[in-house]
Amino acid sequence: MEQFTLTLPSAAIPQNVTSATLCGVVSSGNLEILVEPAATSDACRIVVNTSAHGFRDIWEAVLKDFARRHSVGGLSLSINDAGATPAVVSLRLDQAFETCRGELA
Amino acid sequence: MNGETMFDRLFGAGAHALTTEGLFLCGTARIGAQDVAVVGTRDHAAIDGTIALRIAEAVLHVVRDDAAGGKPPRPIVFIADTQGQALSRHEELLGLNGYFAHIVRCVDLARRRGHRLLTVISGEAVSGGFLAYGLMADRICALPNSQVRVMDLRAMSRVTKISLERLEELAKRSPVFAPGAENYWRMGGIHEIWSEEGDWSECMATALSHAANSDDRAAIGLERGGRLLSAPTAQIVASS
Amino acid sequence: MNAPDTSAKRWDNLARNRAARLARAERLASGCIVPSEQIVQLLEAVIEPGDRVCIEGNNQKQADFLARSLIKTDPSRLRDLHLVQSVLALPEHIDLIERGQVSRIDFSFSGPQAARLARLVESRKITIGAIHTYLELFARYFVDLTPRVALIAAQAADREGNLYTGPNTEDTPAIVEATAFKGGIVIAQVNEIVDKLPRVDIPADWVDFVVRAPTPHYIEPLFTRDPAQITEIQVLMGMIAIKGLYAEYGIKRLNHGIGFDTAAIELLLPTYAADLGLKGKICTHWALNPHPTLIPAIEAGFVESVHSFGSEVGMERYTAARSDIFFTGADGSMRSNRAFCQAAGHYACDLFIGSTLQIDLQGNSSTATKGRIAGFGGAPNMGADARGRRHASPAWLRAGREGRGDIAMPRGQKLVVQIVETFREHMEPAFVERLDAWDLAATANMELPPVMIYGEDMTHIITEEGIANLLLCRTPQEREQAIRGVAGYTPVGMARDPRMVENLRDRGIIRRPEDMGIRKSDATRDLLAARSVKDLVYASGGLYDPPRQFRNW
Amino acid sequence: MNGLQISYFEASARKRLSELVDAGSLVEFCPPEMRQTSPHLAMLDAPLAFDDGVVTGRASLSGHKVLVAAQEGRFNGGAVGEVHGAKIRGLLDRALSERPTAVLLLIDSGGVRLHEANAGLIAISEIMRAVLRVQAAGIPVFALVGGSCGAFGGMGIVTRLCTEVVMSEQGRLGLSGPEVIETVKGVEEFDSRDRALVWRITGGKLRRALGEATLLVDDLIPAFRTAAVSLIERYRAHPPVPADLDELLGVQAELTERSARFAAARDGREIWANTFAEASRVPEMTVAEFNIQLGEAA
Repeated sequence: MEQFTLTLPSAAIPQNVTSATLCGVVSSGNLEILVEPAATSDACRIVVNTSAHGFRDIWEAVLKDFARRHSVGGLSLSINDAGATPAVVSLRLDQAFETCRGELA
Repeated sequence: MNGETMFDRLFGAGAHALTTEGLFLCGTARIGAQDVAVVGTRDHAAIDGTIALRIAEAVLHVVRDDAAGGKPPRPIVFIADTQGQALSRHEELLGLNGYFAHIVRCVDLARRRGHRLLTVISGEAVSGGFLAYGLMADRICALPNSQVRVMDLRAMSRVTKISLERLEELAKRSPVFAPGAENYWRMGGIHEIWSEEGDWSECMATALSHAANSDDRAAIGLERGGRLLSAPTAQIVASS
Repeated sequence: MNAPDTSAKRWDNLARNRAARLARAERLASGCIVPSEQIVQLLEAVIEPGDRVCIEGNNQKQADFLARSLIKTDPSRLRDLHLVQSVLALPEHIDLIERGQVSRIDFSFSGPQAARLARLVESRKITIGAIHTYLELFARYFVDLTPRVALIAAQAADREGNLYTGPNTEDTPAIVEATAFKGGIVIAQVNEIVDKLPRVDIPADWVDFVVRAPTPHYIEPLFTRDPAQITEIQVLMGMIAIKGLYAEYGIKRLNHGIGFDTAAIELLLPTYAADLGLKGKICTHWALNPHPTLIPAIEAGFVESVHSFGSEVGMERYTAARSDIFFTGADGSMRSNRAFCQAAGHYACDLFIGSTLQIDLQGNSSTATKGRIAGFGGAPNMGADARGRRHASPAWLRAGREGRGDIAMPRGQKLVVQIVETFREHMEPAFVERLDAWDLAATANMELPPVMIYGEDMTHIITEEGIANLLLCRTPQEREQAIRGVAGYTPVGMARDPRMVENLRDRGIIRRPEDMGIRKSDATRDLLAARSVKDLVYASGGLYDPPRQFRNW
Repeated sequence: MNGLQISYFEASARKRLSELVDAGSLVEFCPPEMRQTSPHLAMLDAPLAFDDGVVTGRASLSGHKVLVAAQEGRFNGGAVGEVHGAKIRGLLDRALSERPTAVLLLIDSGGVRLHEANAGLIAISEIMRAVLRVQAAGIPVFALVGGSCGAFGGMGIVTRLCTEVVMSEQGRLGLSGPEVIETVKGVEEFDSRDRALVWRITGGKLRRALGEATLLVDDLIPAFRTAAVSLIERYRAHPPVPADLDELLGVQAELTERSARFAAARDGREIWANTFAEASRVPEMTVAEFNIQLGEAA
């Protein structure tokens, strides 16, 4: 497994997130994302644990785009990945974000 | 060791009257002054529907006979020697898992009726065959050199795509996946491993006196350091 | 005026040669029927060295018994053959080359034998004339590649030699027409010989010999896609195709390539597209094999007409019971025809959509990979603008306006769309700076790199990132950035100019799902009208009978 | 959106649970944010799941308090490891003190997790004993089987220990997986790639015909919910009592009879032929039609 942590600047999520949500399943070509509240409101902290080695640059690009696309400051994301393609990762990130907002709405 | 010699050592010469029927065996024996019933399999039996029904029936008959005779419930000693469940399309079709579940219910009935339950692993104890009755007892003991496992490392290496060398290396540190009665002992799945030199009938008597009808295996696994997360995790879910 | 000198030049050499061949074969047949154990002698009797031979077969039915028999012939007698046929897909086709009986091949597709073929070409055991499209090869049957002997496959024959080819008629009419009317010999393998055929697909006087094959001819269920294997990403891309393209242009007449991406679109029609109010407005007329995944759309009343290249295993009863939709004979069974359907796909459809392995920065796309000479079958005909087209439709006209601007001579354009996830399995990027086809062309001594769809024909690319509309690009630079702009996190995509891509997005050349009002989180498999092959059977009212390998019940 | 209803087979464990119980009522025990993951998978450098592949919690179902566990079949085949097994066992222990109306086990598992096989085997035997304890306390335990991994290995035994078993026709129940049998005994014994055969040996319609599954439902989460609610209502009026001698002697006789009657059977068709006039049509029947015909035969 390869592990790394990124802290990405992002606008603060408008709502107050208090509970955790989990999205996705760890299976071949798939991943799970645990979204939790974090202390820093102007950044999103993301821990990635992936079975696919050597794709850190792609992960960083995908996650940076995500942090730019949505206001996710104040969230902490923990990812368990079993070799998902960037398309699946992006889709799951958006789903995790929408689920997390949906639970608040 | 042939069966006769083993039973002589377990119960004392002349203190057992066992009959075998293929790979199934049952009968009565004495542990000290105590009459016990004996049920089990031999020669690494693959447990199929037929053997499963014989085991279940034997347990039911002990329960029935003791109740009918107004006698105190006798302990039941399970002799476990199984390579696992029979692998066959026919057995699967008929629902071998259901036959095993039936044994488990019968064993549970015996427990609820006050029969103390003791397992002696005498050869191999593997997977489903072991689950069906051996692992259901109150006290589980292994004779020296008995084999206990789910899958050997070679097969595990094929399935998990982890190299055999690495598995062998890791098995030195962790009891959780490699075959061995010792590993099961550390995790609380086996209460005692007897020594070759020991007096097995004495061991039997002691084990029987320790047979309690609560399931304390997770706590033992924690105490012995082989299963550190089971008891705490169950506790979190049970009482958080 | 002198009388013509008939002795100097004869004009019936083909006919006399044909008669000589038939005479040699006479003792082997009773009427036109040849016993299967005589077939090798028959082939040796009627085929001559240097002949152009066509062994019928496609990606569906195969004249497999005749192919197996051909490799039992004496290589010293049957040699120097020129194979002119749609596919080299059976091992026997390649065996024949390895036995030294073939000197030249002209074909369209080699699929499963692509690697073996590449090795033979590299070791110079064989010369490839060209790798054609199906339609192109059929056309050359009538110009300079007419078969001398055609070995074809039919479902049944009667005792006179009339043939029933039924739902899997496929290439047979084109092959027989060319061969029979140019002095050639036609030999048919059939699954059964009957007293009365359901209908006559090929008349007896176009057929010379009929042999009953010991086993029925093989048919590959190539167009069956198990809905269980469609991914969420394919659902998302299907939604993009329907809302961003089909609805936008009002695509009514179309062809779908094979694959899970297009299967997803088919299964979204009765659900997602219906919810968008598109029933009757899109996807009414098809040039398409009877895809099982089209069943729910047909049942929902989306589809008015389907003409097919071939059939599909297990769809026989369904197509027969839906004769309003499929082309069926008076006997009730479907008839396919690859040549006509290819023409229909080329000239009468407004859109082709399919998948590929690689797309370059000019929009050229190819499924060719190193070490494999595969060809593309019919895709290049579908995936090319029909420059001869003269009839208008709103979709065609709009594409033409987008591509040419308003100032040019009014003319339409076909929509040619590639739909790909940016990374394939094992993280292989679908977008590349340079196609593998170039290397293949170099190692295999090919005059042309094997390109499936040329960039100049490609109008749109759909990926999970959105749609790139190449019609609206005005410079090569814009085109390149539009492609990079939907290439995701592949190296090609990461090398995009972000400002230019944003500019293209502002101009609607690149459209993201959110620009089209598509919520990515709606892209779930629950949107599919069938999630399993069994769902398809239920949707068909029990008429669809899937082949064994697709059954899990 | 006008798609199909939500498939139980395809849904994740969390999705199944959230759609099965009353909306918003699920309270999870040992939730993912506790990160009670498997150190043994980590040791073997295999991917982890924050919930170790099983969701455990309390919820209400049609207003009744239930304890629930749902295995995630897509994570390591729903296989039972130390933590995974301990969560299910802990839930059953909790039932003894919390006394819910029922415990629901959404089983989707190939059995023991090979990466921690010894721990898994012991854990399953602990779950077996715990299921029996809960039933002895008068609380029914219902197994729901309709996921991609079915219920195999030790979890196949656990399923048959439950008070009632609800299956979909896609659900599979057995002991040894077909791949294992094929590997050891050869393809002639069991061709694991013949999916129709595998289904006829292990699938929901066979298990229902044998009476092992007590209800057969469509592959839809609401269908499972309806079944679970009906069982809860039934058992609320008549709580389960532990099997007594006579009952088990009855089961003994029943299984003995089954073994004798089908002594040579190797295909589900032979079982169906016993009950259905048109056994060959059984695979094609809808669940409703199957249930009607089964009811008429009984």
